[in-house]
Amino acid sequence: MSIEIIFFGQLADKTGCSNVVVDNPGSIDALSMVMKMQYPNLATAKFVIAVNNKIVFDNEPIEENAKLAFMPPFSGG
Amino acid sequence: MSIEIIFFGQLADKTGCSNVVVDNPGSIDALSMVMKMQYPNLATAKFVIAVNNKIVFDNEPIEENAKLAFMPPFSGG
Amino acid sequence: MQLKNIFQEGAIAAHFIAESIAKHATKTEIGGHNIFLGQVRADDIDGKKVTAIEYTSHVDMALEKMHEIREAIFAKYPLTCMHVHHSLGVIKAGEICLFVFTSSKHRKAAIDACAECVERIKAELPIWGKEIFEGDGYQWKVNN
Amino acid sequence: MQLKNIFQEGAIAAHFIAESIAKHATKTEIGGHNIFLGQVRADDIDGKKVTAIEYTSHVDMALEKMHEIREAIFAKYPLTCMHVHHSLGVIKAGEICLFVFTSSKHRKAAIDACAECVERIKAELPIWGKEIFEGDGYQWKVNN
Repeated sequence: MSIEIIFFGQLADKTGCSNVVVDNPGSIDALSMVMKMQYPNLATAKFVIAVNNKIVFDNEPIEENAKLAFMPPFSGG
Repeated sequence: MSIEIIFFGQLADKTGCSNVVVDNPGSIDALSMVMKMQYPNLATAKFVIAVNNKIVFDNEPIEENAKLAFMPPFSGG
Repeated sequence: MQLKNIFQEGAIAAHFIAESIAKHATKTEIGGHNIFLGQVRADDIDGKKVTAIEYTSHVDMALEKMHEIREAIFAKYPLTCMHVHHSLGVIKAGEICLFVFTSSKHRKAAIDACAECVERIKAELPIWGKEIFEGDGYQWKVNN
Repeated sequence: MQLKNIFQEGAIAAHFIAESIAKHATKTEIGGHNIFLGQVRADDIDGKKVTAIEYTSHVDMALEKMHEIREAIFAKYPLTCMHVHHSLGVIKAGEICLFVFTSSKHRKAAIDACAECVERIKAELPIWGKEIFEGDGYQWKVNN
């Protein structure tokens, strides 16, 4: 199963793309590792990951069809 | 010397006039007493007195040409 | 000393507020504005409905006091500007009678200064509101 | 669930704010409105001047979060209403990019709810501002 990941704000600058499709690595920690290997600039970036519009705080498993978002610190307003 | 006193807000309802000219009784306490005698409804009213646009907190003497104002609690805004 | 006049006869119009906001577009050092608007409530008092408030003031004393409040607030907060407008005369329920507008580089100063200014206006300016009932009668407004 | 949209393309116009205010004239149970406006600052950063901020958002997530914030604020404060508008796209220095508008019977609820809402919007909504420099270049905005 492949999943789609969207990079927001300065993370898209760092990855050079706003979204990418990868094989589901099964968990948040595994995904984070895979992405940092694929995009070395992410290794030093601050970000949180949201699954289906909710920020994840733990190493959750990633379900099929999950909507993944990598988000840098917010700066609205 | 006579002085002029202006009654604001509900105090004008209580005195039945918005201003009055009286002989200067010499001090704030004396003026307050004279006014309460002249307008008995003032005796139970809450008010402060301003001399030349400043609220007085003590029994000051009243100077010639002083501008006296009797003011009920403020309710602007 | 020329004191800034805060009083206007009648209600404060929404387009007047819009014009005040628009004037600040050239002040590009501003990052946040805070606005407080007082609106006349159609309170129900023992079955009588308030249809309007008639405001009167000891005007020259109020302007002197407002000047003092302005100086104190500018001394306390890093504001870019502050504007205050208060109605006199009969203001109908639903109309705006008070407009306080503060601006600053960072939001906190504008927000805190506006709230403090509103409290001081209500507590310290010699202004009186007469709540006029539907049909007949009135009572004098009391600030809380 | 139909979520309220808070986003609009481009700056928030002063006349839009005026229309929002005017719409509340029929709500005669309101005694106080509080408005916060965020304005784009022409900051000087190491000699480079910010001419605009380009806002992007994770829109559907932001709307869900805003709904949650709205529910929490209505549960906490006795508000009559609350309106939030945030710009997306390029907003020039001096233009308004955020409009938060709260109303209540007594002023304190509107004032406190507005300040809290602004803080939560800045901290919790997935929105990003890209500060565009005069001539060339940009940097990503950081909220304080």
